[in-house]
Amino acid sequence: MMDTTRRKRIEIVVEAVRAEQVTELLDRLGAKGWTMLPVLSGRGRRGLRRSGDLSGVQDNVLILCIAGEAVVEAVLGAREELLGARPAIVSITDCDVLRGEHF
Amino acid sequence: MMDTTRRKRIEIVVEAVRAEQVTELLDRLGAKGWTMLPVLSGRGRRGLRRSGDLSGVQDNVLILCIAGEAVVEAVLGAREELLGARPAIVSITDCDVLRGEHF
Amino acid sequence: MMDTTRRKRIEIVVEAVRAEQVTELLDRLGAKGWTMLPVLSGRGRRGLRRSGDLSGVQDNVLILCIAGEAVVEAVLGAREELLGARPAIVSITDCDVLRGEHF
Amino acid sequence: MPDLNILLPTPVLFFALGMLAGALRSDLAVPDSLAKGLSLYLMMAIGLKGGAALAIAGAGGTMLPTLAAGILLSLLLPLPAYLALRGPVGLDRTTAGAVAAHYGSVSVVTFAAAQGVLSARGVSAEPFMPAVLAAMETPAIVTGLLLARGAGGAVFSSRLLREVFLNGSVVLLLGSFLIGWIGGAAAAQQLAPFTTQLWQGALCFFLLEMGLMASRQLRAAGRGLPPALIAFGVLMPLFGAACGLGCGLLIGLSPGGVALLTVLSASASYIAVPAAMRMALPEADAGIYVTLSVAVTFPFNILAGIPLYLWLAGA
Amino acid sequence: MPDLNILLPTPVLFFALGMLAGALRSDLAVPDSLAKGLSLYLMMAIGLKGGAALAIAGAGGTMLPTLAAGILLSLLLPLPAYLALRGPVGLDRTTAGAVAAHYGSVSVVTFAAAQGVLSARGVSAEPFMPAVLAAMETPAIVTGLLLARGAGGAVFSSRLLREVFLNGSVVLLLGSFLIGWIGGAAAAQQLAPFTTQLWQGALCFFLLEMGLMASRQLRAAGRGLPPALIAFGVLMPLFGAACGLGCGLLIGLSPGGVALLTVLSASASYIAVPAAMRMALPEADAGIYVTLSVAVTFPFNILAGIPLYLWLAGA
Amino acid sequence: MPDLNILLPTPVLFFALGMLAGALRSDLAVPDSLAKGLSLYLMMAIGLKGGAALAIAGAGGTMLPTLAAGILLSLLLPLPAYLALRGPVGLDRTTAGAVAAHYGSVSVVTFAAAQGVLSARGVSAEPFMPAVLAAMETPAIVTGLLLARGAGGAVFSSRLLREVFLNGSVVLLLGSFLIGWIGGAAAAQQLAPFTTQLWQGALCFFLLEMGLMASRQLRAAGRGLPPALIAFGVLMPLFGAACGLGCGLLIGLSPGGVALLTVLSASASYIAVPAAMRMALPEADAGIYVTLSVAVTFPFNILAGIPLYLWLAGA
Ligand SMILES: Nc1ncnc2c1ncn2[C@@H]1O[C@H](COP(=O)(O)O)[C@@H](O)[C@H]1O
Ligand SMILES: Nc1ncnc2c1ncn2[C@@H]1O[C@H](COP(=O)(O)O)[C@@H](O)[C@H]1O
Ligand SMILES: Nc1ncnc2c1ncn2[C@@H]1O[C@H](COP(=O)(O)O)[C@@H](O)[C@H]1O
Ligand code: NA
Ligand code: NA
Ligand code: NA
Repeated sequence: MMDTTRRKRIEIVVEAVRAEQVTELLDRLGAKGWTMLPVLSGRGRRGLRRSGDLSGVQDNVLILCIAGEAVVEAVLGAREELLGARPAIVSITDCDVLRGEHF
Repeated sequence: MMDTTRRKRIEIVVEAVRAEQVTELLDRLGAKGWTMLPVLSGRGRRGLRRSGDLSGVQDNVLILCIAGEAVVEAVLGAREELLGARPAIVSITDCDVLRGEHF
Repeated sequence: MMDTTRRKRIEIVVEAVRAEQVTELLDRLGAKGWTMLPVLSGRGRRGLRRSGDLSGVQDNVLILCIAGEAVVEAVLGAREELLGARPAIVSITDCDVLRGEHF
Repeated sequence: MPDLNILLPTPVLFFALGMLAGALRSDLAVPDSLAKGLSLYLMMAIGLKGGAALAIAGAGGTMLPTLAAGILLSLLLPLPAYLALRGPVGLDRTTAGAVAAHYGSVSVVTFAAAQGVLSARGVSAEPFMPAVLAAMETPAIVTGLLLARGAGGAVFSSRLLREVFLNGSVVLLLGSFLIGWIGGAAAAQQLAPFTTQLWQGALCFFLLEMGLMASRQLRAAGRGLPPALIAFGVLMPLFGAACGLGCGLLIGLSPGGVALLTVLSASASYIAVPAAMRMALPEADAGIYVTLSVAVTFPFNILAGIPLYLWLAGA
Repeated sequence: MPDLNILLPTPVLFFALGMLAGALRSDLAVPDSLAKGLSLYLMMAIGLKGGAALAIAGAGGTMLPTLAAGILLSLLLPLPAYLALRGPVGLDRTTAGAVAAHYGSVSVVTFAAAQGVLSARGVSAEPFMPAVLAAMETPAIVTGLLLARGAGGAVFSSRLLREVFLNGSVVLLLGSFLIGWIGGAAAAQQLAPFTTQLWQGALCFFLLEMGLMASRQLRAAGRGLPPALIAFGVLMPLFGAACGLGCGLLIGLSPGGVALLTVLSASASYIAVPAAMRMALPEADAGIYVTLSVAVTFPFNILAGIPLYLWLAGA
Repeated sequence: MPDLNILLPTPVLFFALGMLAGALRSDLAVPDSLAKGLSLYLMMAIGLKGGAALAIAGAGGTMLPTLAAGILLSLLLPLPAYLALRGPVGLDRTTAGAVAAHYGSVSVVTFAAAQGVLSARGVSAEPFMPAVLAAMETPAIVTGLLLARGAGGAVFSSRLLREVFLNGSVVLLLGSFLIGWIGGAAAAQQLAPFTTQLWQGALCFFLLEMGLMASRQLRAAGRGLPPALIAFGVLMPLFGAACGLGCGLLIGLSPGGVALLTVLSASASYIAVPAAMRMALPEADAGIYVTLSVAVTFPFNILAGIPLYLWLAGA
């Protein structure tokens, strides 16, 4: 495809209370940016999580970070800090981006 | 990539009123988890759908399910139950995940 | 995979105030549909953007459009209109869809 | 200017403002969650006030006949609606059944707006009318489904039965009515600032949003709304009103009560029935019933219908 | 029916309605943002009213002892809770510490519901009780963490300290209390329509949502809640209540004040403490403490506890 | 303590509480949809009260001159602002034009806070001031765009014209004003619990959120706000206030009216103008104008400006 650059999409579903820690980690590892989306509900090993209770402890968010190989390797390297024993999932997909110099 | 496992991302955009049926189907077909995201609006064959009317019948959601080949095949096999004649789209993408044993 | 068709996922993160312009562009370029998701916050070259201020100027949205090669090429061709000097990112991923004739 | 105020009640003017702002494509918008909250508030307040009034004043002999009439109207009004939609309008069977169900059922905000006008004019009505409102919400769904699907086969899944009988609007209306009745005069007085004093303002706010929503629906429908359908959306409420008026007069309700029964029969559901139809009749075209109910019949009733119905009822 | 109204206060009936609707799987739902807004409103109103009352009536000699008692109760009640959770209930150390913290801390809405009942009965209480409420929110977190982690090592990160001491509930309660105190009688009168007249209605609305939420939590927990845990969720509030009652009587509070201190000691946090525990003890099972607090102890206190505690306190 | 209450009005204290909580990074947060709803409420209530007051009291000879003065102030104040921003502050042309537009336009909440203080002091003002508020919202946008782009070329797309003239704030303010005027005394009385009694409480709630928002903006801006810009954000309101004060005295408004015109001229838009600028001048730096308006000028006006302007106006 013309004018596009190959990058990776990192998509992380994580508890809202830990979201800031994750974005700080991404910043620290050299990511040029990220986008955070709200999540309504989810199911995983820890059962059902439904967003919206008053304490906010059941809320999840989805964090999308498009980045180059180097950042992806750094994120994989920090998997312990990222995941620990916490509820969270991480997936990585190939993609092509416009304005590749920004990622 | 080190320590990652190849899996598939199934992403389904479906009416909110039918979302629970879809997640129950995924559970039944052996998916280990899913995540549901809110949708603001969408356009498809049935024209524009804008979330937020009082009855909720125009609301869509996006359901993300990361799973292995077996579940993906089962989901494709259940396409009639999943889609029927209803407004909905399904896309499947390759991805790499951390903690592959969880999917 | 049985019964699926190869298509492309175009995912655009863009300011909410410009979202309608983007969907109109997609409609004009022949996309058969799109889905718009809310964004909580994001970071990019212009620093942090947090949704929810009263004027709405900091709100972002994510627009997902699944389409065939022709539309993707048209979108890439319209990159100036799409991006200009504005805050926005565009990524394109391969995917397989059910009911391929709809995209 | 008390006369102008009665001709053009403030909440109705806010509805018109909303429709106008929407038509001109202003960016005025009420957050969805606020609109949902206001609609819950209206149901709570209607129920509480009605229940307390019933506890204070007693039912009188007209309560049971009126409830029965309401249920019958809800069950039967979908029949003529279905005939008109199949014949002159020419809808497919499923969509016709779905639309018909909306017109047997009722609209809480139309009821609320009529109550607002009555109370501004100092006209009282039977206290049990909110119970009639709740009773009329769901019977029409049964008729609509039978029309759409025929009597053979399993018409009602358990999921659907829940949707119908435990629909949020019905539960909240009936629950609040019962709570108001238990609380009686003492609770009514304690809750008056919430149920009575806030009422007009909340109604204004909500009707502003309904006006915006009606405009939005109209625009989204675009050219998709044929004239025959629009005619149905205006004539069917008039037909329903005539039936409701007749029943009210036969039963011997007060002018306020006749007016409210007329308004209920004329109104069309836009919360409970669309949700049930979406679940039970996925093949029916939701664009048609949502648009018709929210963007044609609701504005017609608010702007032209209520004054007419109240005048006919002598209220 | 004033007697029925006192036996079954309207807000409590709305809680029951919410639980019932949830149990029957009705689709009745209050938007999340509205529930959050109502909870902020309750804290503002509680704080403002208390502060103004303090400015008007003065503290009297019992304020400092009551504050001290509240802080001690919050610090110490987690100890017996922890022992019960480790022993008979058999939770792991971390989760036991996290759950214990909830029971030292307090629930704003339980306090609000009790205040509502008192004011409906015309019973007054010491004006500084909202300050006691705020003071009891966080000490329990310290004890819970020490129990879960032991005293060695860095128990408190700076992020956690912020979570604990600048928790939104605490800041809003104390801030409103101070603002109410500064404003005094003049501000109290200006704000009365907001803080006092709206109060009962907002409480009804919020308790409806709390009932729905409790049902939702119960269902999500499914079979995950062993009987021993449920027993703890009912017995621990009774134990807390006994301690609070004793302290209130020793200090010599008015019957209303004794009742409120009893209610505070019996109640368990569902906003401030879960948030802090999620941050500080990620290994603890959030499903357990959220469900226990929202779906067992809260309903027990609202439906059975408050009448009992008020009766014991002679209020 | 009536004196303390006048020196430190309750809503202002809630603003300070919000700023403080934000600065200390408390997790206190008001849901976005609630903040939007409160801002709609304030506009409805301001409009309704003003319109009804106009219907009751009549315009008097000063209405037209004041409207004209307001429009002129809105059109002209961006000029000195632009010169200062280009010269001493050193912004690029586009961003300078965008920022300048904010300072010709007005802030609804600053106006509301000033009204709250006036009414707490028992000082009345001309009833048409809400119409002046609405009239001043948008003319500044025209000037700002001309400054940023020059007169050549198509300055106004149709999308932009809609944004400017049908901006939600303007439509709601003017619409409510008109509706209040039509409704007159009767409607005013019916709506008083909503527009008047709730007013102070809603203002407190909203200013709490504005304080949190100001802190959030300040933090997001980080080191991005040079001292010259901060100085502009404090001095420009003083300059605007002087112009507004002069006009008000020349026209011969009452002290309350002079105060409000002064406040309007001193205030900067944070809803209508940012939205229009984002659309019309995408190259302008939104971070600068949003932060300056919400996090510098708004707090300055609320905490220091309003008392000063009211004192200058003798109100
Ligand atoms: N297979 C999956 N596909 C998509 N989302 C998942 C999956 N598994 C878990 N999640 C999401 O990740 C969150 C945490 O999962 P867990 O750590 O397994 O409890 C869940 O609440 C879901 O939102
Ligand atoms: N090509 C597409 N790309 C992304 N989303 C789509 C596309 N087509 C449809 N959708 C979404 O799927 C929903 C149902 O589509 P449809 O069944 O075509 O009416 C729409 O409301 C959109 O949200
Ligand atoms: N590398 C990235 N990954 C994911 N989202 C991004 C990335 N960079 C920017 N964004 C999003 O795109 C928006 C605009 O970015 P920018 O144009 O760089 O300011 C940001 O507010 C983010 O939401
Ligand atoms: Na009807
Ligand atoms: Na306790
Ligand atoms: Na100004």
